[in-house]
Amino acid sequence: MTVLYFAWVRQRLGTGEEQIELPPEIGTVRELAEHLQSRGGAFADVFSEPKRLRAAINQEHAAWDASLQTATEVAFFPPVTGG
Amino acid sequence: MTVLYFAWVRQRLGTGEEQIELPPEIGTVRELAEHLQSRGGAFADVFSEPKRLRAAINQEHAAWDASLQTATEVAFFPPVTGG
Amino acid sequence: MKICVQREDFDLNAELDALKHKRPPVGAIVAFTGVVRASDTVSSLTLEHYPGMTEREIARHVEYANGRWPLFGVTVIHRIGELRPGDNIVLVAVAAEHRRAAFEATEFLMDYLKTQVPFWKQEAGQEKSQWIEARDSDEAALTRWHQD
Amino acid sequence: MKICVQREDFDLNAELDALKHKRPPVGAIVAFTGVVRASDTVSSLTLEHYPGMTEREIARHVEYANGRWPLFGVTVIHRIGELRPGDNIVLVAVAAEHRRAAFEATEFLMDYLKTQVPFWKQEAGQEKSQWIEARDSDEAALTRWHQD
Repeated sequence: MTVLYFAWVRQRLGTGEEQIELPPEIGTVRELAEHLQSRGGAFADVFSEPKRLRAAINQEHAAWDASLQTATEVAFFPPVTGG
Repeated sequence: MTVLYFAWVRQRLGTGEEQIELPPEIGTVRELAEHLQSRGGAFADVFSEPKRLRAAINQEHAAWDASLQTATEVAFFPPVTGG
Repeated sequence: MKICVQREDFDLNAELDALKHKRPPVGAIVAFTGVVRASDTVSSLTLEHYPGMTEREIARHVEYANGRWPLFGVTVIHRIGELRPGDNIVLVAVAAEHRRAAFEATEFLMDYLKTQVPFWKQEAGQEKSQWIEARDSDEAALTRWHQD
Repeated sequence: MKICVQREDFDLNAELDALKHKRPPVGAIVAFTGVVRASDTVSSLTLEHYPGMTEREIARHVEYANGRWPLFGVTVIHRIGELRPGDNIVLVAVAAEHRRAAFEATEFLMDYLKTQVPFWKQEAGQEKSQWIEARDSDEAALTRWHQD
């Protein structure tokens, strides 16, 4: 599965994209975020405040408890500020 | 006093502007309209339906019973259709 | 405030550029453009106006809008004379810091331009001309701007 | 519908001309232009986006707007990369027969562009850069579009 990071999430993690082999016990966006947080370092920082983050599954906005069953691409980013 | 006519009012009267010596008994827009209507012909036609007309005094919208006391320019025209 | 009643067309890029450089710094510009609708039966549209009153009425509504919303610049250009299908008729452009004020003021100015400013449209078809009738829905649109 | 995410500036005259010639015949075009605000402390603004999702999200909202209002044409152009004070950021232009639908759909699209489409702005000052925070008022603006 591809995981993408944007804006300050990308900057603080030092990467915009990675490939992840999803452990079988991870079924939702929240569980993936907790998994990433458990890596420590910048990941622990960024994912310690899920309220400041938004997520998308396959390029569509996704809630924190959305299922990853059909996910091939997941993204984490701050609330958007375009327009 | 200058009296101006616009759009179909001007077209049907065959004139866009005239100078009128106001008879002393005419004090309001309505009385002026009735005075013009009394001329007969196209004037009788146009001023027989005051609901289809609007008026201005000194280049400001005026109600039918507005006073002509300070009027130097009065205009009659249909409801506006610009924009 | 820039108010023009003119025969010539307008250049949207130039008008927006002029509004952009107002102080305080502009973040949002809303521009309404009215266009002569193409039609099988109408070959041209002629706009008549009441010189003097037209400009005064527009200025009055722009001043009111400036008092009601925090606007940084307003441009109103209304064309007169004979226009063809597809031609521009009117531009109302409003610059502000944020979009909401610019949207509301532009809509307000269009609603008053349609119902209060002395312009009249005459359509010419292949055989005859007719004056366009005022629309009740334009008059009704004003009620949303009435304040308590 | 025309949707572009691009580094280049846009030409308002050309975009409006393209919208004008849609069928059925257009009578009203509303164009919103967002501009980088001039400021003493900000020297540039950099726009990042999520390629692919951005275009999909915009298309989704334009399709919704097309279903809700009788629109004849919609153009959305959003710039990315580094922009300077006074530069255009975004154009949303909507063509319709009458003005009300065009105003509402333009405002609707801007409200969703601000809160749903994955763009992020970073301001660069003389010493440091910072990511712009989302505004609660933008989120709150969405409630007016919710239907029963």
